[in-house]
Amino acid sequence: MFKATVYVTLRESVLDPQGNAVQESLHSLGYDEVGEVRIGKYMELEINSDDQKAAEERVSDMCEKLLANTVIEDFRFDLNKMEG
Amino acid sequence: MFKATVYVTLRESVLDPQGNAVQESLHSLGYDEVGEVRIGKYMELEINSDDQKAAEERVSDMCEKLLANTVIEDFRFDLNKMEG
Amino acid sequence: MVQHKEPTPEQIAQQKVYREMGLTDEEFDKVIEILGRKPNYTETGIFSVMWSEHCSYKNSKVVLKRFPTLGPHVLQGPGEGAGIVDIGDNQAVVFKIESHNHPSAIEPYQGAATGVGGIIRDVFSMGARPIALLNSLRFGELDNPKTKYIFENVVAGIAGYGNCMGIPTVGGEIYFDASYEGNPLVNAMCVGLINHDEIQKGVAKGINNPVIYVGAATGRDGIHGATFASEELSENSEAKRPAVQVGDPFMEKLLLEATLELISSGHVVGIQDMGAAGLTSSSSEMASKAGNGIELNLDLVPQREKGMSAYEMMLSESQERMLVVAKSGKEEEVKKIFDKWGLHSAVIGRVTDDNHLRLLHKGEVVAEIPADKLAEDAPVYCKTSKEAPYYERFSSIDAAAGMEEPKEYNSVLKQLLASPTIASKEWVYQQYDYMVRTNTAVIPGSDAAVVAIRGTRKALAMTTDCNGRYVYLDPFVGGAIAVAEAARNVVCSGAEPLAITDNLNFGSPEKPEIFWQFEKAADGISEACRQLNTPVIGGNVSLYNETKGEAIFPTPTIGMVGLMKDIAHITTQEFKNEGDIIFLIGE
Amino acid sequence: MNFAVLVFPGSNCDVDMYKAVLDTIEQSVEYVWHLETDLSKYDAILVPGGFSYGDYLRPGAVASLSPVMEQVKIAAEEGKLVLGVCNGFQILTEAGLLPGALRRNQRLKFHCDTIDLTVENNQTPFTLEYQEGETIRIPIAHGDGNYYCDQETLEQLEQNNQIVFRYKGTNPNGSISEIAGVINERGNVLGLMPHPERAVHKWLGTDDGKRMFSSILSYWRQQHGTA
Ligand SMILES: Nc1ncnc2c1ncn2[C@@H]1O[C@H](COP(=O)(O)OP(=O)(O)O)[C@@H](O)[C@H]1O
Repeated sequence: MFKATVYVTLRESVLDPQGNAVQESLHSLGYDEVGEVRIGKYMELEINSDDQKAAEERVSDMCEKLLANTVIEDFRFDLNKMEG
Repeated sequence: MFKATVYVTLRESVLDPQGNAVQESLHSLGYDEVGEVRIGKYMELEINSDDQKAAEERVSDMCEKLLANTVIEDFRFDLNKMEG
Repeated sequence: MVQHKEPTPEQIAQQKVYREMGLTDEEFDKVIEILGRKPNYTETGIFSVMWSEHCSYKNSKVVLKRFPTLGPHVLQGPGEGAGIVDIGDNQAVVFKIESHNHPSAIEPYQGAATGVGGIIRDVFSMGARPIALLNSLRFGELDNPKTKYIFENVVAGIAGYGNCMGIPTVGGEIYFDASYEGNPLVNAMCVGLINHDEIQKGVAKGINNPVIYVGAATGRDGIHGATFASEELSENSEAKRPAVQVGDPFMEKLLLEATLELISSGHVVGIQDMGAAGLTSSSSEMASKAGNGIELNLDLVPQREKGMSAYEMMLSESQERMLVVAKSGKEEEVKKIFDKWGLHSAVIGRVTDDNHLRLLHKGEVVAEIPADKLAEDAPVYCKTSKEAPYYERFSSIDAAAGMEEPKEYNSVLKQLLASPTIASKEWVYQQYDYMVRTNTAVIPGSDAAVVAIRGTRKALAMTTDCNGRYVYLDPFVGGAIAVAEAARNVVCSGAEPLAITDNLNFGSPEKPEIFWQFEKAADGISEACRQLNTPVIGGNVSLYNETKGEAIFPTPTIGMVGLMKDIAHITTQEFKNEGDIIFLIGE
Repeated sequence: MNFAVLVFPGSNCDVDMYKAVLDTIEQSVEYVWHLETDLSKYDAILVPGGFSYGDYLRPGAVASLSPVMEQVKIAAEEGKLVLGVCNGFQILTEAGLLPGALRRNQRLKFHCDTIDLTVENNQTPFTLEYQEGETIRIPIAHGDGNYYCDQETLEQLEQNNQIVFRYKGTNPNGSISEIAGVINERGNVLGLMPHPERAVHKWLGTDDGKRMFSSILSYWRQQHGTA
């Protein structure tokens, strides 16, 4: 059993309207030290598998196919063995 | 200059309809090994500050005030020095 | 960041760099003739976008000329952001339809969303308050998972943008057919209301008036992909790939409110949306229409990314931006309005008297082009037209031959009703906020939507229609049928048709049979419009809709608006009471 | 009676709320920009629907920190009436003026429809002209209307009769206990996802929302002895 932690972020040059709105709001609250804000997704998946190598490949596939929209997003992930 | 990486996740007791939907789609794509899926937010903030301790407190404040809704969400964050 | 080197004018000419940007050898020669010298990289890029089919209508102009565009109520025909028709009491209705087919094929959510955003800007840049949105969608068959993905995300994108803007999406149509597989159609229509004295135009009048950039900052979004393919690859290339445009409906909502506030302030001389080819088309068209020139200092353009070149800024298709020409001396007042709404605004140049579009960047003149030649002198082509062979073949087929009369009509009916094209579209329109602004008197699901005009007894009925299969089988008749269907929908709702906007979605005009479809369909539309007294007040052309060499069904979508004198005249399509008599009218 | 309709960047049902006040009870109503720091001249504050700040981060989150919301809190403490509809409800929960939170709809899609609601509590200033247990038809239009609160809070809400409206029939968004609208303990701050301001003319499909506005006016007149 593994836990996959997937990070999906907008590609660098892609506009992040949400990040901009949050940045401005933080400024208006007085957090002037805040520079660029980028907002992405964070996912945790339980993977029932014994084979780390194989699991990695499968998770990578899932990201390509569903979890990230590779036209505008990048992804990366970690895979960790779970106790239990 | 620091980079704050903020993770916001739904509290465990709160149902995650988005996570469920993703899990179902993954199953229908044949990824039967996927167990529970939880979806959260991942944010990167540039923090213009020299003082790690102070920056940490400020980011924690930002999370409490805006970045997470503690009625339904938990948060945690890392703060790393940036080059440049 | 590694700065990429632009080719010199000599290299552009010798290595035919312009071809990758879409200019032909003849077109490039014409550019040299206009300039009296070889164009530099930025200038070549500017000509290539302005002379693209999308901006210049070089392949379709000859056909569009045949449309009837005049009428006693027409206040603005084709040529501005949107057309305008008088509806009495000093009020007028503004509307236009536009396609975002190719962007939606690449990234369906954002493609559809930015399509909606673009057409809304076309309407409010005229000074009108947008009151309703419609759409017309085509997809492949739903049994393909990729098609399903595109379908779901296009719908979500339309909903996401329109709902956030607070403009009700009140109508539309959807067909599923294999011919659209890989090349979906996403046409969005916006309807607005305006008082006669508030009508704005995209003109740069008044020498020395300030040219003001408003809205979102410019990034490297949607810059013509072809030029990147040929660029020297560096480790930064990946990140610099032309980025898909991402819509920000929140920004656009602010831009809408700020723009309407600005217009009512009376400080504006001219205003135009930065749509396709952003700064390039807005500045050159505004200058050309006024017979003036424009000088822009690109250093002053609000920028989202670092190190942008003049070429990139001029070709960027970043969304939610507009170009305003204001009265000289009113710069501060204009800025105040945009500040209030939290939007960028920057004086980036002046109107000049020398008819040139002149661009300065980092202290140098980086482009100097006669504005009228750029905007008006695009080449015009009359492609070869040839009747499609299938047309003859089909006309000689006896359609009824060999068809068996079904024994049991119930199951046939059920089968028909279950087909996605005919089935209820509730799943789709429940995702649209069709009620916001509380004027929607007839919601989606009837013939035409009806939107009440507050403060009057009047209402507007609106619809989009086209049956591509009919147009394929007989382009002339099919084109006419599309107009007639729209008119029937408007009339059945209790309104009188006023005018139409059209979105001509076809395959490649380089193919004589496709051009024949295009021409004939336009003739059919024209004929129907003449008969019904509904002039064409604007529209859009989308060509090259093909996958693997196969064209879509020719799909000239008609958007029609009708006027209802009294909202009490509303009729909806459901059977009302038991015992009511049912008539069948027509042949 | 003086009504304020708050306007945040991205509000879009502000106009509808404004029109509804005029069309149903013909009282004085003004738009109030989110930077305003004085609400003293208003008797009731309406927080309209829309997409304040684009719904970015979480619906209502950014708006709940606007300067005007400080004033709304003060007004609420003074016992003035505060009504939040749709995004307005989200703003009020984010601001802590109402318990709970609104999550993405169960089916993850924006949902626009006209649905049945049960009036659970007609003893509030906002509902006194409805019958208890009455079914009314009111439009909904939201993507994040899935009400959540923890078990303890839910029990409190039940005990204090703070659940004012419930969805009848199918639950459109997955809200716990079919909750469509809740009121604060004191009974002067109401939030609901459905849009009463869209239900004020028969030609709009239903006018069942009218009585919310007339209830507010009746209540105010009772309080001020002008009835
Ligand atoms: N199929 C058409 N029928 C009528 N008018 C058209 C058609 N296609 C384009 N036009 C008109 O040509 C002008 C330029 O169109 P377009 O470049 O799409 O404008 P914009 O840049 O504002 O989107 C517009 O006024 C438009 O209404």
